[in-house]
Amino acid sequence: MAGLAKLAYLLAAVLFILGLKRLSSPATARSGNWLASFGMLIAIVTTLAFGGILTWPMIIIGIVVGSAIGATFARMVEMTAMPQMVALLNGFGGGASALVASAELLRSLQAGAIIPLNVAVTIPLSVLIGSVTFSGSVIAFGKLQELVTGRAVTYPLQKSFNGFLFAGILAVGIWVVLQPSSTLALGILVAAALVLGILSVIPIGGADMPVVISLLNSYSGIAAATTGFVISNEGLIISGALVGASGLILTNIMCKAMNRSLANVLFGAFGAHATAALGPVGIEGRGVRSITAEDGAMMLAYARLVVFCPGYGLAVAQAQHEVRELADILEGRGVEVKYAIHPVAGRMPGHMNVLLAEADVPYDKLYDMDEINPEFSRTDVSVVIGANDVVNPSARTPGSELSGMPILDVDKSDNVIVLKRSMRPGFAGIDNPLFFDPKTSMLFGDAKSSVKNLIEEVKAL
Amino acid sequence: MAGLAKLAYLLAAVLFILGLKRLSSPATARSGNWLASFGMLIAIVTTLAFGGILTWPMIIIGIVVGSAIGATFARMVEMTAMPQMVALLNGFGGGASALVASAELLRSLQAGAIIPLNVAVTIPLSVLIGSVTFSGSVIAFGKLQELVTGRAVTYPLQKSFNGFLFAGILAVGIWVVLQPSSTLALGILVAAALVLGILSVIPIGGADMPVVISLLNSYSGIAAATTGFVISNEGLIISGALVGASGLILTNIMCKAMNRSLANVLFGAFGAHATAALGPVGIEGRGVRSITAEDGAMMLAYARLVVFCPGYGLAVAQAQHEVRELADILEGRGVEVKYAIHPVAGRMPGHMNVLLAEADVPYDKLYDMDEINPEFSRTDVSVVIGANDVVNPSARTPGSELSGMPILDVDKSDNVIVLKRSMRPGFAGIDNPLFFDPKTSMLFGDAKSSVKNLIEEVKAL
Amino acid sequence: MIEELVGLLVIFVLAMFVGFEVITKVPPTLHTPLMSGSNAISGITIIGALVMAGRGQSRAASILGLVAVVFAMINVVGGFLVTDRMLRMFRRDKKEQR
Amino acid sequence: MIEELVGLLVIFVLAMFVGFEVITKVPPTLHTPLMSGSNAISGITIIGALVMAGRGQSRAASILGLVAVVFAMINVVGGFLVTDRMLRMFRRDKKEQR
Ligand SMILES: NC(=O)c1ccc[n+]([C@@H]2O[C@H](COP(=O)([O-])OP(=O)(O)OC[C@H]3O[C@@H](n4cnc5c(N)ncnc54)[C@H](OP(=O)(O)O)[C@@H]3O)[C@@H](O)[C@H]2O)c1
Ligand SMILES: NC(=O)c1ccc[n+]([C@@H]2O[C@H](COP(=O)([O-])OP(=O)(O)OC[C@H]3O[C@@H](n4cnc5c(N)ncnc54)[C@H](OP(=O)(O)O)[C@@H]3O)[C@@H](O)[C@H]2O)c1
Repeated sequence: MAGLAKLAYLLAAVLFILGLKRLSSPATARSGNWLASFGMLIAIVTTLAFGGILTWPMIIIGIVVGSAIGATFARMVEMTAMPQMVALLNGFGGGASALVASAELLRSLQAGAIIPLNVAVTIPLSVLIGSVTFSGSVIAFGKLQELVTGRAVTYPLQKSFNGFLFAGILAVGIWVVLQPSSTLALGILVAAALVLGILSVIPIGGADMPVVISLLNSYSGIAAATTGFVISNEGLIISGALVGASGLILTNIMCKAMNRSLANVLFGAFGAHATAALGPVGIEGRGVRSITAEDGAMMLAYARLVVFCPGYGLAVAQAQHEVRELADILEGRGVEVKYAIHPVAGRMPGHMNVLLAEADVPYDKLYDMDEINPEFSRTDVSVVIGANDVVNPSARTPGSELSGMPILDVDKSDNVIVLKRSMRPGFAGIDNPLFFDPKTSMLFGDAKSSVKNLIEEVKAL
Repeated sequence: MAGLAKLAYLLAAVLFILGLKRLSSPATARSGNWLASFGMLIAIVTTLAFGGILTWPMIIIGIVVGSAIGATFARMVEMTAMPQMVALLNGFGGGASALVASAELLRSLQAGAIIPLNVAVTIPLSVLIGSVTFSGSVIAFGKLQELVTGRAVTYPLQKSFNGFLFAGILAVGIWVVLQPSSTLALGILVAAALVLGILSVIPIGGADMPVVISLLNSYSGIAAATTGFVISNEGLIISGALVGASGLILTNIMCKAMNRSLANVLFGAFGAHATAALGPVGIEGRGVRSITAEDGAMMLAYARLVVFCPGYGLAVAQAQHEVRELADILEGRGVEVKYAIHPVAGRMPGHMNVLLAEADVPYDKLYDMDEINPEFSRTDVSVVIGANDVVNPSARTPGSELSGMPILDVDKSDNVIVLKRSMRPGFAGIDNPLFFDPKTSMLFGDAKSSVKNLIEEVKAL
Repeated sequence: MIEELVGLLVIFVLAMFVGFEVITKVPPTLHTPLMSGSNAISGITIIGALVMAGRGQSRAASILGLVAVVFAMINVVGGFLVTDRMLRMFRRDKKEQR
Repeated sequence: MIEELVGLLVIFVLAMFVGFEVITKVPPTLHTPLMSGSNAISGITIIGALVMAGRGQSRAASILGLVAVVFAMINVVGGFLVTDRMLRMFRRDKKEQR
């Protein structure tokens, strides 16, 4: 029986692995997701069949309620709100891990069992990681949803306090290990871990949230794996490790693409002074060419190759459908249209890809930074749609906040049209010399309405 | 203690994995091999320290003798004899697995222990796989070293007999499972498995041996993993699985590149009629242009791009150093020289790469088939050095033995010089229309002396 | 006990390797679905939650277990469905499809 | 017992995945060293052989163990050394090296 259950969990884990393998191409990705969810079904059914379940009502209520909430979330969420959604789901996963570990401790105490040392060590670990993941994810959600201020909240002695808190948590953790029967210790541990989660995410700027979410995602995997050590379940360990690895890799990719260290993201309070940097700093005395939609349409309509470079502003304006329409019209006129996707354009990895996919843009028209950069020299018009940092040429010179970050070389193309609402800087809070380049024309206004105007004007030609 | 030993074995396995990962680039490969051997050292030291070793003389003798023999082999072997060498080493590995499993059975019997079912099942499995690997590898070695006939030996009712033998082995295996105390059963199992190994390799042509070796390599990994199940050792299981996977992948790559199924390789008796196919079949009435080294030198010296296409004949003639010298001289004259490496050129995967590396040809001058094929249209002279099947254009038309095998498109280049000794066919035993192409010039003779002559003549220009 | 722990550690380490190898092959295009999909997989704690909620040995443990089941199911169902919603949108250029 | 066997099977399956992922990344250039190198790794049976040869519980087992040690050591030492000999020869073009 137990052997059969173990085999079934192994099968589930294998399905997860095969599912993730299929995510290596958009053509097979969807079936991969189904494989993985089938693996999850097997794991659940196995547990229901062999897990020694006695009281069914609780279980059925839990499953029905949870599934209903999850399905509603999945159905209602806007594509532009994906980062928040992932944060929230992640928080629930972490919370569940912490709850399971706590319940296991209570159950063992009730049953009067002696808690072996390895379990006594892994329980507080699992509770700690799970609780931090929960509260951290909720704050990240709040920041992205703008329920909590997106600014990096800083206060004096912040790091010292967090360090102190962490030391205290370690102490309480050891207390739980030594005296597992104390529910007080467990309670303090949970409370302190929740506070730690909040306090570590609060000082991080809203725009850095994706890195945080990805890291928390990794934590929730590690939390699941730790729970696996608690209840000696290989399935949990394998799946947790997979998720842990996935989160770490994505975190690493984002940090590299921003040319910042993880420590800088977590403790650098990037974006604390965002407001201070706003405003037309350094603009005086330099010329900015502002054009109308009519001028822009003219440039686009008679170009041979046009490259669209979307950024976070595309998500804010939700202009993806209009952009696609503009591309169709241009293609109808014989203009070649490509999309240049910077690895950290937007606010989470692959953000632009998802938005453009929603607007039915075929994925083979999207080009990675390394593929498209050599093409800019033969590009007639680059259209920067709500992007800023990812096209900022000051990244090439040392001494800037962006120094060393690879960028899209739009300034190599013959003409650049920039669609944004103002001269305000982007996420990094620094000015963009591109806007003062003689090749550049600014088309001010919300991206959605600007693109709509361009469509009208191109049609009118 | 046991926990510590397990940790050490895990470390060893991790080092094996990291070592194999470093084999993904020639620049890091050597350090990878050292990492893996360091992992092996850790595994050995751990066993000596925690394995409950009591009698040291045996152990020391065994280690010293084995290491000395292994080191001598490694030092003496010619690069051209690598396939044999791998076969032989592989045989020893399989043999060791079979011996360990047998010893474990004898030891348990002596100690009067009751043998649990899982061990009773895995022991005969391990003995079977290990013994087949041993005798099969030895025959493969013999064929490649030409101690045994390289021809596919066939006799009436061969397959029926082997099938019968296999059924018998299964029966004896079950006997061992049911009555592990019978050393007679074990002895019969070993003997029958050895015979099976011999009889399954004998009917396979010498040129198919690399596929067989790779498959046997995979078996030896599986044998090690099975032994790991016998003695409950994770280190053995992981390493065995790694080797098993590696062998399967290589087998698969070779079969694909030859456009044959594994079943066809194992049971097809390819090469049984090799002698029958030899001779100038189909040559009559068609013109073959034979040239002298002087003519050839002329063509090469005044070319812009020359592509060398080595094959098995390069290994036979051991002409790699001369080829490299010719390339240097041509490059000195401003000719661009590239090497085209077909995936199954030679007699084992990567065979040509190793030979050319021995002659100090930098690996970034070697181009895979897919990289080089588009280049042939701008190639002035392709020099086919002891290759035949891999440049046979009849692979492109249906109905030939080679149909469907991807080839090097040398016939797209302006001129082709073919270096071989006669009009005899290559491994597949079929004629090559390339030799009758008006663009083609044949330079008959042993590849080493032909290339030497070319060097002389180019120098004399 | 320690031995069992090491056995589980072996599995953890190997799974980490598999994870790294498999995930590094996912192209940037699919990083958002990867995040939500792997997130759903981390909802595997559901199997622990079910046991806690269902064994009914302790009232407190059952209640914590119930909440855990709800949380984990939100994570699992929400994660897989939202990933599917995203992936459904990805398509190759129709003109270039055969 | 069955449970322990399944635990080992889990390890086997994961290691197979790791093997497939890692090995498919090895370029054709290095397939011959890969063959001899992975062959050397399969000499890991040496650890079983050492135990058989050294525990000295049964004369027959010890002798079989001794032969196994010799065989496995040939495989290990020969395999790693010959792989190293091959890999030592691989080099990038000196002109293009910095
Ligand atoms: N993708 C990731 O994974 C990730 C993760 C963490 C951090 N980041 C960071 O996020 C940044 C992404 O760069 P980015 O170039 O995409 O964005 P950005 O630098 O933040 O710039 C976005 C621009 O869009 C404009 N915008 C906002 N709403 C708009 C609207 N409705 N219509 C038109 N324009 C609008 C804004 O200018 P106006 O206000 O003038 O309109 C702003 O300058 C990078 O610095 C990156 O490091 C990314
Ligand atoms: N690489 C692998 O992993 C692998 C594995 C299994 C099977 N195979 C098979 O092996 C074949 C490899 O193709 P290939 O084109 O490399 O070899 P091939 O088709 O076997 O042809 C080799 C040619 O070299 C010539 N040759 C032999 N000794 C020579 C010498 N001393 N000097 C000059 N020429 C000499 C022979 O012609 P003469 O006798 O007229 O000189 C022969 O035609 C394929 O059919 C492949 O499927 C390869």
